[in-house]
Amino acid sequence: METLSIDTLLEMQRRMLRIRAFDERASKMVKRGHIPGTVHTSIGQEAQVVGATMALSPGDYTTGNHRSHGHPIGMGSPLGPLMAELVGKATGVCKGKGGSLHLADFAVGSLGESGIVGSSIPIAMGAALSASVRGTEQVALAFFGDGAANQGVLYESMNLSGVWNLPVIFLCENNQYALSTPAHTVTSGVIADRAAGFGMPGIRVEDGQDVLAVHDAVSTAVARARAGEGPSLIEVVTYRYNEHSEGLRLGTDYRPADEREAWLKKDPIQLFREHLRSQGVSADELDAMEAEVLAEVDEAVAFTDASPYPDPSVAFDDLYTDTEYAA
Amino acid sequence: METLSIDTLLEMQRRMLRIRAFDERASKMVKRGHIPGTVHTSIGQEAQVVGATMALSPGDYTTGNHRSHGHPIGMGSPLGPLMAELVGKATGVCKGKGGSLHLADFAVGSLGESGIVGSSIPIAMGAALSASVRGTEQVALAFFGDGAANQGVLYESMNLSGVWNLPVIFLCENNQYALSTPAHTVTSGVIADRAAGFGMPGIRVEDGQDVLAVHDAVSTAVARARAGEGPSLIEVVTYRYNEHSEGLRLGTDYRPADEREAWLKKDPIQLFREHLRSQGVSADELDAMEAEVLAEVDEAVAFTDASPYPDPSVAFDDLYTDTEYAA
Amino acid sequence: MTVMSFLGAIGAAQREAMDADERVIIFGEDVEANVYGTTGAGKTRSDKGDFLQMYGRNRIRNTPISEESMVGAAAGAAMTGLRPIVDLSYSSFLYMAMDQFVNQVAKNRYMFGGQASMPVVFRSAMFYGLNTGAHHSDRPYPMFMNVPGLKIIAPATPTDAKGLLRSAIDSDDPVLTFEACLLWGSKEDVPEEEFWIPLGEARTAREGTDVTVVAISSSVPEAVAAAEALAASEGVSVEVIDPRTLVPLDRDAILRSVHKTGRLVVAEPAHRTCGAAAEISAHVVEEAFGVLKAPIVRVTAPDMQIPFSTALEKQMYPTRHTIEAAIRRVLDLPASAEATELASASAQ
Amino acid sequence: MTVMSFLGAIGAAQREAMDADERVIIFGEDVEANVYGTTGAGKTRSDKGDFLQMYGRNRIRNTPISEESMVGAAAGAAMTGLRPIVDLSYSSFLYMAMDQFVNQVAKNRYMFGGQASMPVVFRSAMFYGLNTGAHHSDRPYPMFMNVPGLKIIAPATPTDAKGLLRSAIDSDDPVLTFEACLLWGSKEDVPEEEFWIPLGEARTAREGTDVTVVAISSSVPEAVAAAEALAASEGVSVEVIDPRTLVPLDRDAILRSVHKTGRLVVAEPAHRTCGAAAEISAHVVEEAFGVLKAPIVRVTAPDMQIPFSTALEKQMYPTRHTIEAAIRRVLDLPASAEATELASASAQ
Ligand SMILES: Cc1ncc(C[n+]2csc(CCOP(=O)(O)OP(=O)(O)O)c2C)c(N)n1
Ligand SMILES: Cc1ncc(C[n+]2csc(CCOP(=O)(O)OP(=O)(O)O)c2C)c(N)n1
Ligand SMILES: [Mg+2]
Ligand SMILES: [Mg+2]
Repeated sequence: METLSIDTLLEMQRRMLRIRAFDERASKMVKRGHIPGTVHTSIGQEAQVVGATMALSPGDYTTGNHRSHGHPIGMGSPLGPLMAELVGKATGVCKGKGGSLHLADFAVGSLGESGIVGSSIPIAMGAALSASVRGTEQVALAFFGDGAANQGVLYESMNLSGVWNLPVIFLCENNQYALSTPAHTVTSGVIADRAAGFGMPGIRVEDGQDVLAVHDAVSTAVARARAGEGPSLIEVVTYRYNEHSEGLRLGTDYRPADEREAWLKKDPIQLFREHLRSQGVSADELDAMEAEVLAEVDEAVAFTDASPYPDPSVAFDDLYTDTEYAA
Repeated sequence: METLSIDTLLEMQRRMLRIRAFDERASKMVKRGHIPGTVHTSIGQEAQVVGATMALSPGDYTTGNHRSHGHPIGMGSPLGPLMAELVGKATGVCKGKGGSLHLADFAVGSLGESGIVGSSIPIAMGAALSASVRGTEQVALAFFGDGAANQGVLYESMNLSGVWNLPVIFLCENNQYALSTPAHTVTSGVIADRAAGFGMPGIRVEDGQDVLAVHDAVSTAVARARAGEGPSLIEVVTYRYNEHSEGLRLGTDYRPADEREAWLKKDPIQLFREHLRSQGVSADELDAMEAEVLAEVDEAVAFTDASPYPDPSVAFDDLYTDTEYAA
Repeated sequence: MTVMSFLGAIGAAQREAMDADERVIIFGEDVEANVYGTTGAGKTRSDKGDFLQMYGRNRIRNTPISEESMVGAAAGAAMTGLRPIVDLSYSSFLYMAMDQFVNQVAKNRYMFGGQASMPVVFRSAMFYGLNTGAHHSDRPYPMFMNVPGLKIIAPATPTDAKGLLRSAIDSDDPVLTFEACLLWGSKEDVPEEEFWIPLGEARTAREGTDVTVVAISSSVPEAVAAAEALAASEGVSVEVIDPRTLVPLDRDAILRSVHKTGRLVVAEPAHRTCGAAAEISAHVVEEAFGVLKAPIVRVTAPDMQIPFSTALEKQMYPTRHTIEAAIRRVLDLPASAEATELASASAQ
Repeated sequence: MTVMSFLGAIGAAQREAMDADERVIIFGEDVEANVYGTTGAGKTRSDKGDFLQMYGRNRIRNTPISEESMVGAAAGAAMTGLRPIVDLSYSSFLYMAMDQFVNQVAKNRYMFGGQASMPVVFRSAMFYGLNTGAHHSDRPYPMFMNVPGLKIIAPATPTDAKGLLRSAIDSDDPVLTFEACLLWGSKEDVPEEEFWIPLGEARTAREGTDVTVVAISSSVPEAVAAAEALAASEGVSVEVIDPRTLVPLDRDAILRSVHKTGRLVVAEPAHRTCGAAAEISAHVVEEAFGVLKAPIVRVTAPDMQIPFSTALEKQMYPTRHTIEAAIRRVLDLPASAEATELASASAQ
């Protein structure tokens, strides 16, 4: 395991806190009707997101899924335009056209979240193809869930990227459920074990709540990819605290009553706080960081509130690069 | 390895001969314009087809692909309506509507060949689901090529049939090429090895020219399936002698010059003839069988020639069960 | 009769069909937990899990997220003795299985010369108008209408939802259902007993003599509202026809109405180009040109993807105001100031 | 100028684009061996393998048979600096990748508020009329026309094939090409130098004043033949418009022609319901009702799958005879005995 600077460790904690605080606020805003539609939070899964995104470098690419806020935040996207997007404001990162399910911030390498389960996996592979053809050292990483791991396009993409030896990492966020469906009831075999048949390493990070464990596994895959050794599959075992999506009111009866309690005890942010304390970071400094992050989220909301809704005509831009819409 | 009766062994040889003779005739008929379009022959792959189909029992199901004549012949479908179908006659097994790419003979459990690579794989799984829900002992087998093994739907189907524990066998006919493309250049990993990650046995039959080796592997999978132990993946290594499809005139430059010669030495029909001889079957008996099969093909052609073309109005039947076509 | 919601009606049809024929099975993502509210006891989502308890895991099956193999499995099962209902949840997910729909489900019976029949139903809901953004908001039924061999229903009322779905399940041909989520909550008296509405018969949602509006799915209540408004304000008599089944389409009913009125507006929530409205318009101009007194006007979603923001999305679908504006156009009535304003506020 | 086949013209456009811009790459099944004849030196299949030799394996890539991930890979590559051309060989295989086409290729730029552009071309050939049966004979462009965000070309001549494909490759938006295999062998003089035909501009294949025929893809030569026959036999002047680009469609050119002639026939090889002909008819009746002197008649493939047998298949697509019959109908000319017979022999 590579030794990381204390600054890097602190930045990990900061990004995890950002995801947590952003999603807790977003959850409230959905319930109050401030955000239309629904959102899927990454609360509980911060270590998995940040461990992965911080193993990447500037210029690298990610694609994600419906559990979508953590990925761009992990890549360093500023919170204001993300929050404004969730509310549908003109200043949103996608001008209000995308919403929670379709965040993207190309400035930080976030090539887009996908509401269609599994659908963004080959997009990341395409970015890796581009890097490979252009001869750069860029790497691409596709985030997807345990549910998405049963979409055929994943295996096509694993095969094709294996054949073309592309610098891509397939990162399965196994939070053990797809909506109401326990992963083990719809998964034959073990996801990470599927890599072998496609000629690539398959790593299962059992402690996906440990940001360093995730970071380590992903860093190894990134190093491989950059060295021209091709793709990897990484399965990270984690847990979502909230219901599938905020306000769905499906409840979580499909999960054993005490399961969540057990996972709360392994909270990634709490665990890493303890680790940082053990590395000599003071409680005050960590408290201050938490306060700063909360302030950032407040600012993002203030930015959002101060922003106008898009003009209706904006709905008719951006379909093509060069053609005006004509009914 | 189960001991097979001499009658069974003879029937294996007979079916291999049928496929060979039928396809050799069909190839000629394409080149002479007697069969419109093109056909994909199974010449060279007879052991793989017959070893598999003869491991099945009446009531079992198969689906196949564009290399399509061997599968129904292996299942025992009579040659006349198959040949008539290739020519587009009214007496064709599909009334002339299907053609070479879409043979099907439900009477022998052949649920249809598919011109779309990979597309019939889940159909076989569905037949297995049906058997499972209805509580019968039927088994389904999907034939597909090494090329099709890179279609995502295969892995979806492997997973789903694993989860539902369905009596289905995924049989990959690895003839080492998909059209002009060598399998090893577009396949990452080993096809049979992909089974493990999906929680099922994956068997690679290295000597796919040995009908008994194929029969043995498939019989084991069939027994498992019938015993309620779920699906299997079997990869059979084999070789097609002819070009990808008759009359394509792509040639076969993409294959090393001596490769075919080497495979011709392992001809499945010749090898099995020797085996039968060693089991005490006389050369006369085997010669007679060959003559009988050739006569069967002659009869099939005579049947075809004597059959009328379908009335043009037939094109407008059979789309729905209960609705007349209305322009 | 009992008051039933649209969603409850779907559940009721499924339950009755499961009771009547043990070859009927349901599979889909999250059907065991009744996440989408149609595998419960038939009225509300609170009867969660009922189907699983009533019919067991052999007939009610959760699937992995593998639409392509689900659709293929249903096709294979339908060809071999079952009558599956596949719950595909959102219509936007049908694309994952497009090959299976077009190349297997629609073609097999035909290609195999009638050896196969394909008694299978694929249900999905169109979730547009609910701020879910471009991925979840599709209304893709027109592309399936271009595929011979599929039947398609798009009911607009709870009664039609129940009666058409039951006919779909009992049909020996593959049927796709497109259920507008905006209609899920709508309620009306629905017969409690089993009943069947034949595929291919349009419903006259409102009789009239001056102009025909053919409206599809969630555009039906909008068209009726426009008709009422125009009756009140202008004394105009608008006939509203709801085809209910898109394939086979009740072309005769549409032509009969146009023969009576001489004028036609077609309203639907799909994208404009090559939509159902285009088909209906083209058919009518070819078959009833002589009786047409005015252009046929389409009211559709524009050829644009669906934006997320409420500020942007609400203008994307036909409303009573845009339909009213179209009716005024074909009747040569002055544009109502109010309707024009509301139309331009609510649609482009 | 040099005589070039349709297929050769495609190869030439690809070669020129590859020479002009190193971001252009080609991948697809069997492109290295030039199986489909468009990755050779530009004239015949005999120049097999040339592209691979000229551009190397970094830019000319064989793929596994994995259409869905190929299309997704192209989309991801296009968003990050390449300009891929994906050879999907047959149009019937596009369904495998439908989710990627609709949900990623068509939507990404829009959903992401213009952050992405998507310069990518997806080529495929429509192999109908060649006795390949239902799986390989599809002409599915209408379903893609219903998806906002895609551009679509369907050239009918070698010149258009070269010039439109070049514009497609140079476009910053995703373009699908539908190339009718029946036209592959057609030849004409084509400029040897680089040239671009703008997307969205129709071509007048033949000028005329009495009736407009809008014809698509392989229906264009059939329409021209029908026009010549009618000019000879009846002295009728038929204008034939070939839109060439289906999205964006040159609606103005069509309307201009109908304003001149007052009569319209639309011919295309796709299935009838919700086809391009429906769109064109619906648009014209809405925008030019006042000038229409006769019903708009569609000549299309019926809503039927494609049978294999020559005896069955030959009647499935528009021919000069069925187009002639339609023109006679809108002109109120008596059906020609010969044309009627040939039409009923060659189409239903
Ligand atoms: C193709 C497709 N099928 C189904 C859905 C509906 N859906 C949305 S999220 C979800 C569960 C996804 O599970 P997983 O991939 O494990 O991600 P998680 O929500 O657990 O993060 C489902 C079924 C969808 N959006 N797309
Ligand atoms: C979805 C799809 N993609 C591409 C093709 C074109 N095609 C027909 S056969 C073939 C090669 C198939 O190879 P394989 O599966 O190994 O079968 P084989 O021909 O070797 O028996 C290809 C690419 C097709 N029919 N369907
Ligand atoms: Mg999950
Ligand atoms: Mg092969």
